[in-house]
Amino acid sequence: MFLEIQYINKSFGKEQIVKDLNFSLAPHKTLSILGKSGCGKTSMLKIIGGLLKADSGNIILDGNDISELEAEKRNIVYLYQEDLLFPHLNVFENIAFGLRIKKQKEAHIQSKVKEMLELLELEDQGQKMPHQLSGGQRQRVSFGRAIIINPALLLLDEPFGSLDAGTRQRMQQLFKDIAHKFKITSLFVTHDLKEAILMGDEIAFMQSGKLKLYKNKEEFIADPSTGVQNEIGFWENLIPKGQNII
Amino acid sequence: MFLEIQYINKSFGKEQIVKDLNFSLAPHKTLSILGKSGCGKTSMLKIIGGLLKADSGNIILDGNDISELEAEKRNIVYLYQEDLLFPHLNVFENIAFGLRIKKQKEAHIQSKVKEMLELLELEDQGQKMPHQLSGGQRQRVSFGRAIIINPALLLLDEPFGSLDAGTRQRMQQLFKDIAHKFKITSLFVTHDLKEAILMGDEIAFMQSGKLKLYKNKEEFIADPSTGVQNEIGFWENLIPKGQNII
Amino acid sequence: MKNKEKHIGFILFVVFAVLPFTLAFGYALLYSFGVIGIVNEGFTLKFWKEVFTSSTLGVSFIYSSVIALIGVILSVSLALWIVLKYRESFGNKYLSFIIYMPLAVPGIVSAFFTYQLFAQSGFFARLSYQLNWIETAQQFPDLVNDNWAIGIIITFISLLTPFFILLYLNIYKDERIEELSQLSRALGANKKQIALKVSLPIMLKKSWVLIVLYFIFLLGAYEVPLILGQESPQMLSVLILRELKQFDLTKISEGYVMAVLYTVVIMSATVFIFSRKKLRNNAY
Amino acid sequence: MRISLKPFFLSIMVLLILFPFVYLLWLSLSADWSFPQVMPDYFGLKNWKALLISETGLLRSFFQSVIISVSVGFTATLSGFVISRNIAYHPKKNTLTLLSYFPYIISPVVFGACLSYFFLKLGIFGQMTGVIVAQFMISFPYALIFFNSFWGEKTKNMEDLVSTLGGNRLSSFTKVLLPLAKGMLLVCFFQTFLISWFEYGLTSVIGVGKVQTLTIKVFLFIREANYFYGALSSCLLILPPLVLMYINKKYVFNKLT
Amino acid sequence: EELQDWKNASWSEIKEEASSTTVNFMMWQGSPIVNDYINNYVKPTLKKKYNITLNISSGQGPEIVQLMMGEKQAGSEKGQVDMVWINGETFFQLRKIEGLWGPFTEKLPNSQYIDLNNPFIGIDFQQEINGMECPWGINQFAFVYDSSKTPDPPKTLAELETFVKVNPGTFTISNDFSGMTLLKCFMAEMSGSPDGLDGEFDQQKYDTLSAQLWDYINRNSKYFWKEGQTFPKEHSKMDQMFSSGEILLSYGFSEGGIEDKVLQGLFPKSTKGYAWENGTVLNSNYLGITYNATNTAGAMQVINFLISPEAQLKRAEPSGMNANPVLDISKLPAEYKTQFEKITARQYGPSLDELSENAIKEPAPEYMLNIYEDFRTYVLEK
Ligand SMILES: Nc1ncnc2c1ncn2[C@@H]1O[C@H](COP(=O)(O)OP(=O)(O)OP(=O)(O)O)[C@@H](O)[C@H]1O
Ligand SMILES: Nc1ncnc2c1ncn2[C@@H]1O[C@H](COP(=O)(O)OP(=O)(O)OP(=O)(O)O)[C@@H](O)[C@H]1O
Ligand SMILES: NCCCCNCCCN
Ligand SMILES: [Mg+2]
Ligand SMILES: [Mg+2]
Repeated sequence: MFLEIQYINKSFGKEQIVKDLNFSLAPHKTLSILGKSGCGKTSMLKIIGGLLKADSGNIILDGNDISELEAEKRNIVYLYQEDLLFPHLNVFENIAFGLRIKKQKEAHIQSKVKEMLELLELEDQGQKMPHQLSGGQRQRVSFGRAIIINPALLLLDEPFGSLDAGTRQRMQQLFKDIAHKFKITSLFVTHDLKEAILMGDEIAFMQSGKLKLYKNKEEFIADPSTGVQNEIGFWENLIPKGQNII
Repeated sequence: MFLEIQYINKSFGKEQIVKDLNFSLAPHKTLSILGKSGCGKTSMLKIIGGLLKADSGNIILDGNDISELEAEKRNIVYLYQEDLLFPHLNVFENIAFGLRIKKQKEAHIQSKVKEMLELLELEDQGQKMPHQLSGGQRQRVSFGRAIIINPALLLLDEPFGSLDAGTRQRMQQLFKDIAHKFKITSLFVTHDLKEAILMGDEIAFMQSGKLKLYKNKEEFIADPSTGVQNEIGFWENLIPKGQNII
Repeated sequence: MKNKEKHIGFILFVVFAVLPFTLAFGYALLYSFGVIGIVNEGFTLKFWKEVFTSSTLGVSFIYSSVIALIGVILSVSLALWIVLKYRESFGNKYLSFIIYMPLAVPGIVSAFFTYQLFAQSGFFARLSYQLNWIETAQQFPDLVNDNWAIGIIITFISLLTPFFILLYLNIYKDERIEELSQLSRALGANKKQIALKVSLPIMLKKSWVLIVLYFIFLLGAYEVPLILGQESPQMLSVLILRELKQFDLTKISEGYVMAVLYTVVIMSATVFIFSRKKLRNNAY
Repeated sequence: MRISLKPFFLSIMVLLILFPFVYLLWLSLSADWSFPQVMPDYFGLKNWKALLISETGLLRSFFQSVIISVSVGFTATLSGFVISRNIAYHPKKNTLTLLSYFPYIISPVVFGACLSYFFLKLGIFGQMTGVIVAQFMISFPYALIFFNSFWGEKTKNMEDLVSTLGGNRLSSFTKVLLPLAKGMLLVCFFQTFLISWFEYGLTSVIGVGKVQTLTIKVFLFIREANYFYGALSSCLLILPPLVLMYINKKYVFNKLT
Repeated sequence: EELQDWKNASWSEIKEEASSTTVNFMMWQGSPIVNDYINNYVKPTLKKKYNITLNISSGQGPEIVQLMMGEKQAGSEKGQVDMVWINGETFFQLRKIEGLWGPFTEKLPNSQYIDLNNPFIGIDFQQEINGMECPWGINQFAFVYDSSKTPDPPKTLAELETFVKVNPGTFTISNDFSGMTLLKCFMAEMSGSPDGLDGEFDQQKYDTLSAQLWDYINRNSKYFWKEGQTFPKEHSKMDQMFSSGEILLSYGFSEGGIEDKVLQGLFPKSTKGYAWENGTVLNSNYLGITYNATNTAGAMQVINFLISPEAQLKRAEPSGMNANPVLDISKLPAEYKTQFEKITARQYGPSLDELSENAIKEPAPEYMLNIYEDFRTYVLEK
């Protein structure tokens, strides 16, 4: 498999935050991860991204053991819950950041960033500063900045948590398109049932540090503990009697 | 009707924020109000609460025209989007605030606040300071503080906007119980379709300053512009073929 | 690699922030026991006994504390009053710069200015003379180098009030007191109740650490009491320096006893503040 | 209708604030001004000319003060910024912060008196270097405490972000952290500059009267009862902070307190 | 070079070594005219004549002693200052800690013009100077009053007692060497004669007399300035108060320092100076070289210049410092003799000659040190 996580454990003091984490993911796939607040999702992503040291366990990416590698050498980008744009750089420079770090040629940077801006439908926004953008636009810049450096793996931590319903829907679509186009492999953490179902090729559920992967979506939907059944019940009940919508 | 809003208009500069607001609400009922960000929901609530002056129009509460009354004399409580607790007072004193302002007897205050704490399932939290509480707990204190003074009308501005799904669900239930027990009349602003349906006896939709009231829930559900149909479609599709859940 | 860098930072911290203080304290301690010092003859408790049997240090401590306390309380009250009453006016472009101007005036100049205005031959005394309120300079009330430290307190107030005004303007904004006031109105509170039960307590609670810190600063103030104080009693820093720089070389160690005691007191005060609240961004 | 006292009160306040500035300037332009006159006999540029031509050394003091304060402000701000990061992320953060409060709150003049032996030992007593080092010792803790709040969750996340985007520690400092902290750096510089610029007691102890900064001059003039020169040097002392404040207006006003 | 034995060097060697160097001079900077003399005459002239840069740092008495002590303790070979302006108790203390370098006075060519046998010059607070400090100035302590306001100023302790009762709030004692010298004069008067305090320090005598002194001060202090609740720290403040009429009776060294202040317009033209009936202190002040001076040769050159007829003449100008030369005019070359004689007599202040019959010698330094300490204990902190 492309990504293999083997027996990762992590404790803060006495509290074990991540327990025997074990899973693998095929390339170009997205794994949705659901779970209550505080169950350890962020900690897990940070360990994989190299921002937090695990107590034990291995991370194999594309056949290489990267467990001991520093974050900047892993080629994994971690995207925060809030869109963390560099406030002192404009949109263009925010997206170009990773390329500049890698000291790429100016002409190359110009063309790649412009392409990315187009893809994100931000052609005219290149010169704006982050605070002049709407939430959705900020989130798109944040995506572009991550994807432009072609990371092997993308870690998304509730990327749409702070967006309103409409924007959120559009962003979900955009992400699916981009993920497909760039053949991105990613872990997608979310609180939202619907989003998890929509975004993931596979779905997992985390509970007090333990991650449970479902074989397929059907198994996930059928599991009453996920809350999908409740949700279906609620909406079905709204259908006026005797009326059939589908 | 208990609350009657007549021809209220409000502009900021040239922009008209609230347009010809006209509706009424029976006592002990909750009106859910949906609407996009920036459409004028908060402004409307603040006008009713006396925190913002309308350009024209009348507000009749329980038969009295309160349009010219000051906020502190209207007996209407406006609850902010974020839970705004007094940072220098503990939970008990936050809830007791309105009673102390009214200079009620100490014994009376003690018993009423204790009762309220119990109702909010915060019996043991009375001595904690606001920053020591979780989001849900803070929201509950904020409710208790408003309800304890027996307001004629409660204005709720996205009260659960910042809570996670589980907490949100529990808070919705709690609010329904309390509203019933205290016979509360309220306007309930939310972004969330499901919440609007759950909480409201009636439902309204606001769009660029104009408020549209639905005759009943059925009409609301049937209106394709509300998005309810979409939602129903999504969840119905998840039901594995040939399986009947209900 | 990463660790090395971490250690260098830590070592620099120790060298620049911890070491000087430790050395100074250690030196004063050894000197106070007569262990070092050119005219000293080895370990002795006599300097400590001497300081404890004389009332000079105690009197100075009380005197300094009272002055610092009055200075801080008056400054804070004035600032609170101005902010609560005239808050909106500070939005004005000119006023918002003018209000910062006093921060450009150092204590030594402020003290000098107070002296120029309030001395018995100062500006106000001259005005009073011209207005025939007084006939001789001696008739002008004693306001500098005086018994009640009025000059010192006036200067402290002029130094601290602008600072506290700015602080409270910011707290007002950060703590969203405007919104809390609105909420209080909705809960039935009138203006006075809002001020007394909401705005004031929140501002005081948010600023008490700073108030205590400023009290400690005033306790150790030097230039202002040096210029405006009297010869006895003197404020702590002035007293300690006088003892350290005195003619009688055999008594210099008593100055170090006082320095040690003063340092221990303010260290304890800091530890106390820390135990009550995590100090974060309180460097002002 | 009640009459509003507000405009009246505000005018008084503005006058109260501006009065010292005007009065000191006026005093610096005066001479021969004995009691009980309200106006001086001489009013003109005499004192200011003396500043430029005489050997009082005022101009020299001015430039010496500028060099000292800029050095102190600059080194304290930069080192404070970098080192406060180590403190903020240190497991014993609270203890370390407490330790940095001690040199910050102690009376500088007492601190200096107890330290002078070591300055003598190092051979920097009575030297400009010594004064810079001494003033650094009280402004550096200030800078540490000042930047404490910069290194929060959000900044940590920024740093993490830079490293997942492939940047090392150096690039995270130069490309993100320093630009991010620009406003705070300016304010911290302003404040540490002022600590140094206003410092009297410590400077007089460590400088043994040899390093005559402007504050030392002001005090000398006050002591010899030469109030006109006192006012003149006070003006010189107030001017640079005012200018700095005006230039930094945007940042200072938002972040100072 | 640094280890050069300057005590045995010839003056031309010293002169050569001193050229193009910097000399650090620590002095009391409490008087505008002294500062003006140093800043606007001495500094530029030294620069021009010898290419010596003179750096002034501010400090006197205890500050100098503390600095030298500190340097001794730290084993500092290279001192912060090369020369100091001292007398009396400071000389005594510096000798005690061996902080002075010397003897050197007689090495200075210009010392030939000084009469070191004059007890007011060769003896500093009852101590033989022995070449360890070089006389620079001589002056008498005098009382100052405005003859238009106070036609009949007090001349004895008894008269002063009456005076303060009639004019309450117009007299005070500065807590510095001027005030302490005043107290020494008082104490001498209590001893019964101008030379009552002569000789080595006598603890018993001090105890008796000081008890009387503090009793005198304390029983009258309620009639002092600010009712004796507080006393000025600096003598310069008293000048300001005298000029504004806050106080009626002042005093000071340099025969009261009247001349220049009247000329400046600070004091009224009716200001006069006089000595007490029992006498006031006449003393000299001196220049010393520190034990660890980095520029001993330079310091000697500067001191030699400061006692040159030229510099002393400038120092004597009525429009300037108006100070008495420490030189014996009769020993000077003829041209200077006439120039010194040409200097017009003082218009306002008394001359040294007028006062000299009421001159008393400085008592031993311990009197000064004890009075300082006890004035604080028995008066300030009472
Ligand atoms: N640095 C730390 N030190 C100690 N405990 C920590 C630390 N970071 C996280 N924790 C704890 O670890 C647990 C898991 O935190 P984590 O942030 O991974 O949860 P999460 O699933 O991402 O929650 P959310 O959905 O709210 O973001 C929490 O109980 C948290 O308090
Ligand atoms: N004080 C004001 N001055 C000028 N414009 C204002 C002011 N308050 C609100 N507005 C504008 O009025 C419009 C409606 O604001 P309002 O806060 O009522 O929207 P909302 O429906 O509550 O939005 P949200 O769902 O984001 O809270 C917005 O365009 C807003 O920018
Ligand atoms: N105690 C040492 C003082 C030295 C200076 N004396 C000043 C005398 C003024 N002419
Ligand atoms: Mg998380
Ligand atoms: Mg709103």
